Amino acid sequence: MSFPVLTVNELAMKFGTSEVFKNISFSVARGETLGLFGKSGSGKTTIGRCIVGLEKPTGGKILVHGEDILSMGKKEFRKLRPKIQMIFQHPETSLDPRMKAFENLIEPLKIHSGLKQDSLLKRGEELAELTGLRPEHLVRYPGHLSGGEIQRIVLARIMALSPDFIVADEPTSMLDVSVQAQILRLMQKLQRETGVSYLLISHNLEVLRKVCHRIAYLENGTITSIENINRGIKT
Amino acid sequence: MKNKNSPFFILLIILLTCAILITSGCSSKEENNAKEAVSGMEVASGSDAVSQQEGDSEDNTLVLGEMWEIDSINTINGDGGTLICEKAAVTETLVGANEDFSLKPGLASSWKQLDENTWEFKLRENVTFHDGSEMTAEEVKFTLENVIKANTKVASMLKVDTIEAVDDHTLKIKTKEINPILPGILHYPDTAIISPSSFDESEEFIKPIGTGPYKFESFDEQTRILTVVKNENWWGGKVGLDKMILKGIPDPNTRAMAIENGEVDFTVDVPYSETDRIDAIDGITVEKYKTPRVYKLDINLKHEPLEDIRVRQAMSYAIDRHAIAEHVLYNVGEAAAGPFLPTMVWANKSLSPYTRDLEEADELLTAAGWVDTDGDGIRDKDGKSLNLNMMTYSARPGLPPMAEAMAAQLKEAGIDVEIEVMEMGSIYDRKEKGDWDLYLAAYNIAMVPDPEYILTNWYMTNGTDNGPGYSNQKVDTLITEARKITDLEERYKKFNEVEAIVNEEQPMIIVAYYGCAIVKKDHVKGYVFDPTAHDYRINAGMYIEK
Amino acid sequence: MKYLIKRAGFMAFTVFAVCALTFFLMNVIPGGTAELILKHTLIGLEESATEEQLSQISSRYNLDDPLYLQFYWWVKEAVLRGDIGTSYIYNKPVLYLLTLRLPATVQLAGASMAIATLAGVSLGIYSALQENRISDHILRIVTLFGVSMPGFWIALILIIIFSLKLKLVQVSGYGNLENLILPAAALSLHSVAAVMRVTRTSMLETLGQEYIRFAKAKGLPVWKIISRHALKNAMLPVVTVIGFQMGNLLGGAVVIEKIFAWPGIGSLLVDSISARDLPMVQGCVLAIVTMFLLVNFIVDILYTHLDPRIRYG
Amino acid sequence: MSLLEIRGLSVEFPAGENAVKAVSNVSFEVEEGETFGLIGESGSGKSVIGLALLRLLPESAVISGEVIFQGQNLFSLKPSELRNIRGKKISLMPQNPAGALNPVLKNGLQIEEVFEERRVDKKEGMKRSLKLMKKLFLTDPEKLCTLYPHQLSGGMRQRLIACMSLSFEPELLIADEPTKGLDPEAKAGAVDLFTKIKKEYGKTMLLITHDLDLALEVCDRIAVMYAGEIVELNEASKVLNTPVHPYTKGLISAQPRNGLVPLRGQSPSRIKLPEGCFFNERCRCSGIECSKKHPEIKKHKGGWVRCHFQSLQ
Amino acid sequence: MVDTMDNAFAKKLKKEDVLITEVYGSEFSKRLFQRKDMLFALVALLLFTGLALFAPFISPYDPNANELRNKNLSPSEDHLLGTDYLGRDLLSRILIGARTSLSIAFGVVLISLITGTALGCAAGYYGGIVDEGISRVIDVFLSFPGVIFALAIMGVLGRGVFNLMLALSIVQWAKYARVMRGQVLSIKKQEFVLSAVTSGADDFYIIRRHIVPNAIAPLIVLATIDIGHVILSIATLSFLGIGLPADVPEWGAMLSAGKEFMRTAPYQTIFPGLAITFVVVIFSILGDGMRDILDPNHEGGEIY
Repeated sequence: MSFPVLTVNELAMKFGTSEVFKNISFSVARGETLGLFGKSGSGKTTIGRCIVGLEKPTGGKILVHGEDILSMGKKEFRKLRPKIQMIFQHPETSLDPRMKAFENLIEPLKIHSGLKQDSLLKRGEELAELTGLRPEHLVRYPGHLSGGEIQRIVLARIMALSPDFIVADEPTSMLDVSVQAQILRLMQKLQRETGVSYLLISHNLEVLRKVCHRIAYLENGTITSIENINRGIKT
Repeated sequence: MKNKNSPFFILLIILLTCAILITSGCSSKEENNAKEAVSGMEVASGSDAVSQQEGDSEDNTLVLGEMWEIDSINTINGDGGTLICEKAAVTETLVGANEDFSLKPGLASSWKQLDENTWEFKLRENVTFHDGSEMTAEEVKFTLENVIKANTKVASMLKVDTIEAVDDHTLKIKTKEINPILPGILHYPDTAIISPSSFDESEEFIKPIGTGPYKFESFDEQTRILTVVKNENWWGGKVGLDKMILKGIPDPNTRAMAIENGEVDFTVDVPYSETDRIDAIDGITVEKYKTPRVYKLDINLKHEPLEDIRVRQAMSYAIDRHAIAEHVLYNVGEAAAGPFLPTMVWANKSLSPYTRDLEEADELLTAAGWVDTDGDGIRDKDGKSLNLNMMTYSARPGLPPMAEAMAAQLKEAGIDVEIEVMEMGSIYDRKEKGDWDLYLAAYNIAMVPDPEYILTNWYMTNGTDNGPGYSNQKVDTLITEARKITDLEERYKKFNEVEAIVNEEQPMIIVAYYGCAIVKKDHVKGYVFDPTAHDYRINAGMYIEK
Repeated sequence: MKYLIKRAGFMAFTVFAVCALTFFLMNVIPGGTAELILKHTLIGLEESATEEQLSQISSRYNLDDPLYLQFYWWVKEAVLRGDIGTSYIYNKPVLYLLTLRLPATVQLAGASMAIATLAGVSLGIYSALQENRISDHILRIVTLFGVSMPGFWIALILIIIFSLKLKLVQVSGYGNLENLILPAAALSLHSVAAVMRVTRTSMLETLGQEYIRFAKAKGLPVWKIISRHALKNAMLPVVTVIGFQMGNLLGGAVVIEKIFAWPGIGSLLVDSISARDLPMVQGCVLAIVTMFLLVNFIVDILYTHLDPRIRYG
Repeated sequence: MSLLEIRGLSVEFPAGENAVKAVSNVSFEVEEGETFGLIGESGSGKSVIGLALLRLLPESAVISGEVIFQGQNLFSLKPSELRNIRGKKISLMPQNPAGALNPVLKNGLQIEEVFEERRVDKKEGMKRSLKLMKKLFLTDPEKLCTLYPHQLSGGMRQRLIACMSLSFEPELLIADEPTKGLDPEAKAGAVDLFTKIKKEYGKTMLLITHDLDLALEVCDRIAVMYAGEIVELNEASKVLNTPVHPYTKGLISAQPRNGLVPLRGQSPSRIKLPEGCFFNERCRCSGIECSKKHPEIKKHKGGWVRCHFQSLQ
Repeated sequence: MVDTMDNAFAKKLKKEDVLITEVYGSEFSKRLFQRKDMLFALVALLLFTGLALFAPFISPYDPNANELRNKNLSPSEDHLLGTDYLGRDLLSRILIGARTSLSIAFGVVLISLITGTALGCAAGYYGGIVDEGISRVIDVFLSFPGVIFALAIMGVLGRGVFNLMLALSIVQWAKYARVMRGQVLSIKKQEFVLSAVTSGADDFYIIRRHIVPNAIAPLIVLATIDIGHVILSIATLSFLGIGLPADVPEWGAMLSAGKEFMRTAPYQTIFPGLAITFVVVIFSILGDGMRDILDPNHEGGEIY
């Protein structure tokens, strides 16, 4: 196995006196999908948020390419941010409702690349194509898009940053079965094409078994076992 | 549990809260009454006052709509002196005044000046206080000494050194310096005589016990209703009313509506514009009088264009005093000439008000170099427009509209005036800084029935009310000379001369005499207007005849 | 309990801050305090004061001391002895004057609040149930114009109609219920409309909820659905609005008290401000803010009663 | 005769100048004692049917067609008659248990009120309910009654609602998306719950769900809905194991355990429905006919299918 | 940016899907035209603003020129709305007064909107001590009845248009700040903000691009309705004698000055009173309409 993209070491989180989780350790290799299974309220989402830096754990280490993001300075971390991205559970709030889909899509490009308008448009279209979006979707406001369409835009938007690692927090639990399949397949396709790694958080074991290389089981605030699904790691 | 889940439970709670609030209001009222009772005050409880109010169908009770809030009944510190003496007729002063402001005996039957600094007052005999005790020189001395202690204004005017009770009915007053107007000051309501029993043991003022035609009965501090009843044993003879209830109604509109609605029998100063309409109502009469107060416009002489006497005269010609008196004051007041009412004995009767003359104003302004060169309707000189500001305040309702009217009239003469209606504090501040041009105010001109006080304060260099900063050697000399003259004729002559000079020089423009509109029900009989009173005076002869 | 303590502490802080604000605000007002005290007490509004009189007043009320010291003393006296000063103008303890005036304002505001609540809530419910029918439209248009008219204008019109034309009530006065009717009606008008609108909206919103549908599916009759299921839920935002209306009522009371010569705190405050009677202003502000905070505190407690989902510590 | 017969039911919601066609021309029958499943993805119009039956849709909805329940057309009943049916003969188990319980009323009261209108003694009724609650895996039901809905877990709330809906042993129970908004554990519990309900009561049930597992587990017959109309109707095992309609096939193979094969595209706009088959654009085996002519529903192998090519399947 | 983007896609859209843009494109204006009351209010507002703007040209008389002999006249051919207590033409004064009233109201609302938004945003976004500090200030300002506060501030500042604006703004801003804070608190937790954070956007970018645009709608509604409230507050302050200088034609001051003549010359209060009422009504309707348009989830009108 190649050098892990992400390593989580003895991560712990406390709110006041109650422990949400502790002793969370795992690592994800390039091009790998690690499933994180747990019941609702088991702290899976919080782990995901800690990894992308939206919350600060109370203990442990998170290493991205071997660097501890928790001990980084604000500026340094901001540089690293594009590399670790997150897909959220609720599509209805995942895009800025006051910006058209396309603006949402190219926002990260605007922040990070000094691209001119023309090239922005071009790159945006490329990304839209990559995620199977049609122009009619791009000129609408998120309020007029379906959950599946929004998750596609979210994926396109994330891919704009060419991330190494994506935390997907129940990305399909709010979607219909047929759409769920679409999105999961799209994620797999993107993984094949770019070699991105996923941490797929879900309470649906069937889904995890279908798409993950390994599954970590979260119980009572700690990882009890990591199961290898016999799929081999594609690079 | 059932109950709590009921939706009407919410309404119940809300109502309950409101009810608690209301009852708490009531209960605290009771508490107050209890408190008042403890402190020994004879104050009617709220409900008593109400029943009195309802019971005013008693034939000979007058309900009076007073123009100020009734806050205090303390006569010696100046808070309630005017009210208790003039409007409630509970107390009386040593000296009285006639309609022409000459003095007449009051509680003192006569007085004379023994030497430059000594006065002797003979007191009226057989005058008793409402508590039954007789008024002697001791009580008078007690009153005056207390007033001097508590009331700096009166003290500074009286300039008293010592007071001595020579015998029961003779009082000797020594002043620190010569003070020819001393008897006049003793006409001032704040010097009204009260019995020492008005105070409690700890020398706190509790209630006014005077000698007047009406006795203090109660004052409800909460509803602020003052009730006085007939003094059967008044030295002056028969008293017309059995009872008088005084309610403070500070808003002129409300006063008008109250008398129209029959809630009060007598009130003053309804909005001037309403006087004619109310007079036309059956059963209500409006009488308009002049009172010793003038509307005057101070001019800041330190301000360059206003230094010029011609500009000031032009302004005076531009102002249409008669139109203002008729249309702004609705004839509650009159166009003014000098600072004194023509009816006053000492007034310079040869003066007459400036009449509007825009040509004269134009000539004077042109002569002074102010011409409208740029055609914007405002005169200018050396590239500067004739822009002035005019400060005034709204405590007296006639002032703001008068200012607006004058501004428009001055504009016709090519003078631009911006009006600023301000708080007293701000006006004071601006005057301190000298950052003003014109100041319209209403001034009392007979605080003391003598011209010296006003002329000194207004026109002498550094006089306390010399707002314009006027300084004229001749005026100063005349006033200083007149002060020492005890012969009234001679005194007044000097003062007339001063009036003539300032009328010519117009350091302040006297616009109009203040008026007073007495509004009363026709069944109120026997009312006599007293021009020497501050607002109005209730006389003992008033009665009700339905 | 913990919540209550926190809440009380916060209220104390707010009261303190408001007092401090008032104190320093009043002291930056141009014009000498001493001069104005003199004008309002001894020498008369239009006369000038002498230097001697000014310095006498200044030393009597410690006006020459630095502001922070003056404030410190005020706070110290207030906290230690419950003495919030003596009015310059009335020459009496502020607390005493407040106890004289407070009941009037409490009565006025309380009555107005009662009217606003009763009328507002019932009209709001009626309007919601008649949604988009003629009576609903009329009610909403009437209240819209009602809120859009300046309060004092309404008050004057009410006086003209009810006192002068119909001769139903007295123009001014204080003491009995009859006198309370017009001022309370005039004062509450804006609040009635506000409460009505919130009730209507909230009622409509509640009626669209799933549990109302379920109640219908249970076969409950309409009146029960409304009285049991809708009303209590719809009341939640209304209760908050009623609390806030207290602020409007207290503010509006200033004007209404002036017009009706109602001896309350509002008119006292206005007079005290222009007379620069600082201790009196402080006292009035203290009373008004405390009243406002207390009412909102009660509203909060009420809210927790109404909504079992909220439980404070 | 069947217990419930729906003939040509259409529901439209006006939206500006257009109308959203939520349900178009749906007909099916529910036999006495059977559990009938309506399945479909979100927005397929299945829940609207459930609400339309009991006339619980908002007033703006335009409904046509007939619903015959025990020989009565529910759409022509007077409100009072309808109330007698609601809750008593037909009861609705609403989706979203969190929203269906009034948050400010205690659970006990909400159960109690079911009896209020039925002239059943409350104590008697409560006893029955308590028994029922115990049967439906609720421990300590007495205590539950004194709590507020927010103090219960999702699964408990759902059981509580089930309990309310069943208290009267209605002829027909409509369960609207019973698993929506539940956490995974509670979802698993729902299968047990419904199996139990079915077993214990054996009454007729109309189960509206998007959960294929639940439908397979509980239902006798299933109708699959797509874009507001029924595309396939047959015995449950047949529909889910040997589907005929391409949409049903796609739906099943999109399940993770069946290979996670995505259906391409998405449901058509409901304002402007396509001329031909609604599923045409997404269909893997559409022909020329499919884009031109809207297919009628036809009998096929003991069930019904709405496809031009059903004979080819 | 958005326009070029739309244009770029418009070309492709023609082939693909014209219908959709037609349906979703002109949402705002469509909703606007669906509401007749809103249209009426807009037209009335335009009318009022137009009158205010062109007041100096269309008013028949100099609003400050008085002719004492013609005081307190009822409406006539010469003076369409009559004259006031100094014989000034009421129509001219109401027209010029519209400028004063409207511009003060706009000014106040703008100042408090900007201040409130900025402070509310800072409090909600940064939380912690910043929030604690700002929130306490907001609470203090809100626990003070507005009119009384304005009264005190006007006492400090003295009369004048600018001072009045300042005083009312000081009273108003806290309301906006509180609403803004609440909005920001809920928005900053939403996923699209979080994803902007994970994209590496800085605070200023997030506030500017995401927080403010999404939080501002209720504030705009509040501001619209508030314009009417401010006009009412001005009238109240004028009534208490501390509004504007007496000769500045302003509706509240006119109404207040005319109250003395309510019975002898009622038109002096009727016309300014109606002017105030109408403008307040207009802004209430507008605000309510805005609420519906900006927030389609909010069902039904609240006002009128």
